[in-house]
Amino acid sequence: MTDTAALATASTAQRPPASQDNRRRRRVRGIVVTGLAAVVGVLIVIPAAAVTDDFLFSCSTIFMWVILASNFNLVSGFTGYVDFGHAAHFGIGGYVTGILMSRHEWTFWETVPVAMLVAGGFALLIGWPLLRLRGIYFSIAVFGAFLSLQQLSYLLPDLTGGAQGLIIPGMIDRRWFYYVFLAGAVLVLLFSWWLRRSQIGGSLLAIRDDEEGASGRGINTTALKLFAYVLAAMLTSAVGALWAFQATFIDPEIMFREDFLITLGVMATLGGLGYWWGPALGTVVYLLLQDQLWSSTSGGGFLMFFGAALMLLVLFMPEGIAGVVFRAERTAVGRIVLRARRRWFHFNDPTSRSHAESGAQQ
Amino acid sequence: MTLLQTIVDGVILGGFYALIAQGVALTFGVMRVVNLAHGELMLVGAYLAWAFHEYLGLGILVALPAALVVGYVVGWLVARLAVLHVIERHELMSLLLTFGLAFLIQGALITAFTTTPRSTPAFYSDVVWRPLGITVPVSRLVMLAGSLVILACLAVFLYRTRSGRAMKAAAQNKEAARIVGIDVNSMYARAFAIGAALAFGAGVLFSATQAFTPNNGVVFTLKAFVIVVVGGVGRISGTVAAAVLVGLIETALAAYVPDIGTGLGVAAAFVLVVVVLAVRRSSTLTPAGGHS
Amino acid sequence: MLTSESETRGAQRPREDGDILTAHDVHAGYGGFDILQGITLAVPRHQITCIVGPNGSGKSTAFKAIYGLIKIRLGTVDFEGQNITGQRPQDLLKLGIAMLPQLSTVFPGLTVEENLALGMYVVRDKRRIKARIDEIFDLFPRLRERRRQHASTLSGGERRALEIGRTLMLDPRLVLLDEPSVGLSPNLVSEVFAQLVELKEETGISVLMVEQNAKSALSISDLGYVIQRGRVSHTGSGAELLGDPEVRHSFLGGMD
Amino acid sequence: GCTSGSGANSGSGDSVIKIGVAISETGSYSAEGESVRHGYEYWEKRIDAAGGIDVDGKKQPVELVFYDDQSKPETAIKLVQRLISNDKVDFLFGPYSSGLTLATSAIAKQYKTIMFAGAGSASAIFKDGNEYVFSPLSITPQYARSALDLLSEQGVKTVAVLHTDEAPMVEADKATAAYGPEVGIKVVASQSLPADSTDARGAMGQLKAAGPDALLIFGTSVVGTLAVNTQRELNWNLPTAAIPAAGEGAFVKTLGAKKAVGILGASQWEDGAKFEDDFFGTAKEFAAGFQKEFGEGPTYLSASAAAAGYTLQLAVEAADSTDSAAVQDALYDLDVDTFFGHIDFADPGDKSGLVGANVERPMLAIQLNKTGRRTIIGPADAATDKYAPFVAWDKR
Amino acid sequence: MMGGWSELPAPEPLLAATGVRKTFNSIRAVDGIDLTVGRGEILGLIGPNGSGKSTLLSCLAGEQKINDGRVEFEGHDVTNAGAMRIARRGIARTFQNVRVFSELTVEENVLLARNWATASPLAMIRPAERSVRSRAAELLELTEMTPLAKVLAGALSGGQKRLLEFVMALMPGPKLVMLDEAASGVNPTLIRKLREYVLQVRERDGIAFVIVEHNVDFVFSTVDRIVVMSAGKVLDEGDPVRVRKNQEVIDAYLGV
Ligand SMILES: Nc1ncnc2c1ncn2[C@@H]1O[C@H](COP(=O)(O)OP(=O)(O)OP(=O)(O)O)[C@@H](O)[C@H]1O
Ligand SMILES: Nc1ncnc2c1ncn2[C@@H]1O[C@H](COP(=O)(O)OP(=O)(O)OP(=O)(O)O)[C@@H](O)[C@H]1O
Ligand SMILES: CC(C)C[C@H](N)C(=O)O
Ligand SMILES: [Mg+2]
Ligand SMILES: [Mg+2]
Repeated sequence: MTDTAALATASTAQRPPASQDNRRRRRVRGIVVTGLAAVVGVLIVIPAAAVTDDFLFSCSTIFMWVILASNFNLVSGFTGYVDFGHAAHFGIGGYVTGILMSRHEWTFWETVPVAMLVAGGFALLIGWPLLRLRGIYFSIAVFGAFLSLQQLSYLLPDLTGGAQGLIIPGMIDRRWFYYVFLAGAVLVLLFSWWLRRSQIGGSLLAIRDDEEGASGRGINTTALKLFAYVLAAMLTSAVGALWAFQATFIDPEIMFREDFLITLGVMATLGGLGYWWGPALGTVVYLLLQDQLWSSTSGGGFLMFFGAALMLLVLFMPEGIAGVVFRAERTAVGRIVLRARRRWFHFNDPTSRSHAESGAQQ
Repeated sequence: MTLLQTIVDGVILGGFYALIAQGVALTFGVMRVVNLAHGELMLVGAYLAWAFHEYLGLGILVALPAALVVGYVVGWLVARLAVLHVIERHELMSLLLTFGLAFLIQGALITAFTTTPRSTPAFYSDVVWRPLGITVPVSRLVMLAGSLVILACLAVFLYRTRSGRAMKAAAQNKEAARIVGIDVNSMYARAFAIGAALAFGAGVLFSATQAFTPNNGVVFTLKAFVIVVVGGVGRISGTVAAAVLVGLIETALAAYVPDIGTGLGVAAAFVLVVVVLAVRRSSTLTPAGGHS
Repeated sequence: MLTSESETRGAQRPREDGDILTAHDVHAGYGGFDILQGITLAVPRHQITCIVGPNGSGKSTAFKAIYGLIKIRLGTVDFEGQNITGQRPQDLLKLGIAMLPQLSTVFPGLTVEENLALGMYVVRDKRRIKARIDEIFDLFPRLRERRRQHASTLSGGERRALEIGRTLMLDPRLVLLDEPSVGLSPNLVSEVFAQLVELKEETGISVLMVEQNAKSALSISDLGYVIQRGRVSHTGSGAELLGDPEVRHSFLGGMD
Repeated sequence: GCTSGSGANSGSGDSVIKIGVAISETGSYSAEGESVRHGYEYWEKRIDAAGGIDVDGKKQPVELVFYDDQSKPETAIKLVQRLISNDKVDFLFGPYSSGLTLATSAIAKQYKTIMFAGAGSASAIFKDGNEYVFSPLSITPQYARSALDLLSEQGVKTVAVLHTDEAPMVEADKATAAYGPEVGIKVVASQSLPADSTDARGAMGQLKAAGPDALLIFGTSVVGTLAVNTQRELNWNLPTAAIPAAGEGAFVKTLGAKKAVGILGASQWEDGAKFEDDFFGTAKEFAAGFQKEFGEGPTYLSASAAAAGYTLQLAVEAADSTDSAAVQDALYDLDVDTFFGHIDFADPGDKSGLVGANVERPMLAIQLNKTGRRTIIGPADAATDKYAPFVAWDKR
Repeated sequence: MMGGWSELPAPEPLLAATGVRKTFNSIRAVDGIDLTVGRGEILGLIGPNGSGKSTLLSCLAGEQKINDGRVEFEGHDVTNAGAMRIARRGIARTFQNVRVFSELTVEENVLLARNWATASPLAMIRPAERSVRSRAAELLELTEMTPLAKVLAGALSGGQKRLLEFVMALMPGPKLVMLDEAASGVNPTLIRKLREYVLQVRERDGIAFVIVEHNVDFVFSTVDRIVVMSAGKVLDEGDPVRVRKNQEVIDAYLGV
């Protein structure tokens, strides 16, 4: 009983009690949810105003990356299997749609389920053996799968058009794309949020932490990670299909992008890793900043600037905008409380990893 | 093309790949950082050699030791100023950091040297040795010899010196290393610095064999990864064996597969990775070296 | 001092010349959060000092703070009258302080022998290392049998023995042992404790340890502390603490 | 956006002709991108000096709006969209590379905006009925033609082809196989290389084993030098064409004149060519003016970019309007000699099906001489020098 | 003796392992062990360090494949059935080297240890049910960890991690719980409480336990029957009182 007392008092003395913290979390969540609802509301009516196609196109691009980032998070954020080859599914989606539309005169919507099935099948096929690998080994193996597909798209010109690419019968109703991408983004965000709360989400996180431990506790890790992997692949391929339709031209370079992963990584980090809405926020800011950068630098300067900015971001803003925003709006004292709160109560504070290692890994 | 020629070509290529991959393996093995800027660091070495020749008239044999030293210093600074600060964080952070570094270097190289292809002429550049009916360009032979010498020095350092053992220990368990008085950060900085020095060295040797532009880095980073995965990070001999294997596969495909052989190289190497990984049990592949 | 004095019930041990290590009003913790709320304690030279306390009260944190593994926000630590606050392990080892952490920290992919040799990393003398390893093997014969085996394949107790051996390699003047008995079989526990007493008497080593195996530990200790909620709550000789009904009841499982 | 061009003009409101350009300032095409950009800028300079384009008796100045596409198709698409919707440009100038041109012209087509592709020559660009792209360049199948014509004159019966996997080079390879038989040449082996290859020994070995009379290398200078170096290492002596590498300055610079001598090539344009018009003057004069402006001579890319501007100028003047449809018609009707050679875009009825391409335009056959200079050796009417036989590697 | 378990072990054993053998290269970690555990039985498993206790548990729990022998659980052959399948059949365990999900909170850890066998597939797509939550809360309360519910498991102290493991093993309401040194590093006062709980759930729910432990007082006062292992073989087996007096056991393990 003294232990009880000691622990209980120790924790009340040292940290905000759980209930109080819960209340604060709920409040933060409330603000975020209301904010997002408002944002979505505004986004729905925006196209009614006189905006240019370029604006709509930029927005669609943002929505697209929001979807992609959240999808990526589904595998890599939750299970810890960092999928360097995620771009493969984007490419598959684009090519299935591209081939069916340009060579077989299918309509766009007819191609989407096919694209998703093909990508899902492919994911199942390579996921089965490859998900047995861990860490960087998995990452590199799937990157290999990606490169092989990319290579294949060059080597099968009769199917894919090879380096010359395919021109897809397109349309330019940017408003249509805007709404489709927006709907996708909203759905995917809701899905992420809900997933985190569900037991699937928890189990996936456990896989990230200690997979053998998780299966020793009766969690069907094989089925779960495969599920997450295939699902993410299918969603991403649908996005790829939509993007191809929007771009109306595809080639191996456009559809199989090597910098895909890094772009996602930058976006997620910028927004704040571990917050389900982090990638979304990061995406918006990243794309806006990038636009700015393009118009203000030139030549090798852009690369240097971009590289340096990336390094500074990682070094000085590792918790992303979410972290900074939370800190900046409070007083000095509040800042300490907040930092502590994050430290102690946030499930996914990346900074606590190192302390945790000794227990789980040996 | 004769089989002998193919094998010789593959081995030479593999020896060179081993040098590149060893840098990646060391950084990854010791500090768990995948250095995405490795290929770019290599290019810096290549441009350094080029600049030595172009502006100072100094040959490769002078440039090589100089580049190793400069590479070490550069690597050490990068580690101290940046990499070490993210090492305790999410692994994505170190990836992004080195990726940023890759961009930074590439941009700087473009600004300094433009994208015009360059190559460093060496006194042996144009010499071709023709034993047994095969052709062996001396520049490649020098590259192989340089690789082997550098790798041998590294092996002596890692396996025979106290620092080398400490580095291995720090790689295995940094908490434990700290407890027994190993300055873990300094070991990490050293590992990164050696990795960078190896990259610079590889760049110098490479620069005499063919033309390069600031955009060439990523190919080498990729190849290095493949080799690291196949060969593991534990020992140099593993890396060398994997590198030679990859070199041979690439050469053989290029030499015998009609039309598209060369293009299959990277993809085929990856298929090799997948096969190797699938055959090896996953238990031997847990990321933290040695943790069971 | 301010806080700890009012909180501490047992007599505050006056700082004697005989103390090899003293911690004064140490505040430290993780992520800007103080777990230790002003720990003040002294480790007498050539004696065994034992810390007990509930789980999570800050015992290991205190060790980490003393050994320079976490930052001390406030307060000082002195060793032999010299301020060692915030010094890094490698410096402390050179001064003759070694530590055994609570959770397993072997080098998994190195052999038992290599693990032990690293215990003397700060010393460069190869011959001394060899001789010392032999001495450790005498202490834990089981390790000799397993000398070429990777540490990752040892049983829990064998690992603990290896770690204890590694900590003793340097022949330190002061050892900090965080729950040395965890995982050791009862006969080994007695042996290790007996060894500590012997070492203390023969080589004059000073020991500061944390133990949950409090009964045995306190009975060989010259001095004991109880840490509770990041503060020292009781101090006394080992026997005194064992005899204190409140301490017995609250922290020692109210022994029969 | 980063707007270049003289600020004075942009003030004149409606009457300015706005032209958008998304071009590679960074990424793998940055060097070529700069060449192309300079070409466009030089034309703008000259037009400014002339007071603008004459539309319906009124001189209208032009304004170029530049963005950096980072050599990435995704970015290029986005920027072209921006140029069309936000900057409301009247016309587009194309980026460097066929790949980027393909990607961006698909957008331009949907908005019915004419793109003057100054640096995209793959015939794929003009296929599939995109009636809004026009390029003064010879299309890539011509790469093969000029070399094959030349080689067949030298009695070559068989060739081997090494090409990169980029769109124009793949096309050139196909064209070689298609056109070769017409001049009695058979392709006995063909090898594809990734554009970022660092090793060509295997591919070259296979080609050598096929024992051809001549070697064709389709790729830019990095792969071009790699291939020629390998060829020398293999001590493989035969007439060799490196296209378009031999036409690029970097090629000789990297290889050195000694190794490059005798290498054949096909060039879109040389400053020594016997072309001329009223606006830029002769090719020589164009080069001199350009040199004065930028401190270095024009590449064929600069010339073609400037030529693209020039066709725009001619078409607008002919149409007396900047309206897309009118200019389009004027472009179909256009049939002129310029400092860049003859320009005549295929119209929708053309049998080639490559609407907007300068289909008939041949390439110049070139060869590198002892000093590392390019000499024009074909076609006969443009030649200024004679073909020199290949010098064996050990005889140099 | 202390158990007071009212019935004799049921005729059909819950777990029956026969001739289990596990070798690592030349090391015979488990060398032909026969082991039965009855329903609701509390079995102690002791032995010197490296005698194969943990290895045996891993084999039974499906974490390691055995070279030889057969394992039956409730009459089903579960030899080498895999950790997940065995866990779902109702065997739970703790690990000697604590193995919690360090990046999840304590509460999340406990919820993940729920009984997955009885959860409908649809349950996966929802947050955990109320009944599961309340069981988790109960167990946390028992181990005095309620205030730590929202703390990251990686930030727990050594002893707290062990407690968390204990809670996670009990969480699914398994039929057999195997504790690998669950009490080491836990404060003696708390150990007493855990012991009472073990006895209580055995009484109430008929849960059987295999307790591997070096804490002699704890193990002898809790178990119904004891098995002593040495060098991968059974050294002695039977009534705790008798075993404790066996001179062989004293020499090999208990010491004086
Ligand atoms: N992976 C392995 N490779 C080689 N030997 C191993 C491996 N795992 C365990 N061993 C050996 O098997 C023996 C039994 O180990 P085990 O962990 O089962 O012992 P234990 O009885 O649990 O001991 P302790 O009480 O110390 O925990 C030990 O001697 C150990 O060295
Ligand atoms: N790495 C860490 N990060 C954050 N908090 C930690 C960390 N390690 C320990 N803590 C917290 O600090 C407090 C004290 O921990 P400490 O390890 O010092 O306890 P202890 O007294 O050694 O307990 P035990 O007897 O269980 O080992 C605990 O509440 C724990 O949750
Ligand atoms: C003529 C050049 C512009 C050819 C260029 N390489 C292309 O992609 O089309
Ligand atoms: Mg502790
Ligand atoms: Mg054990």
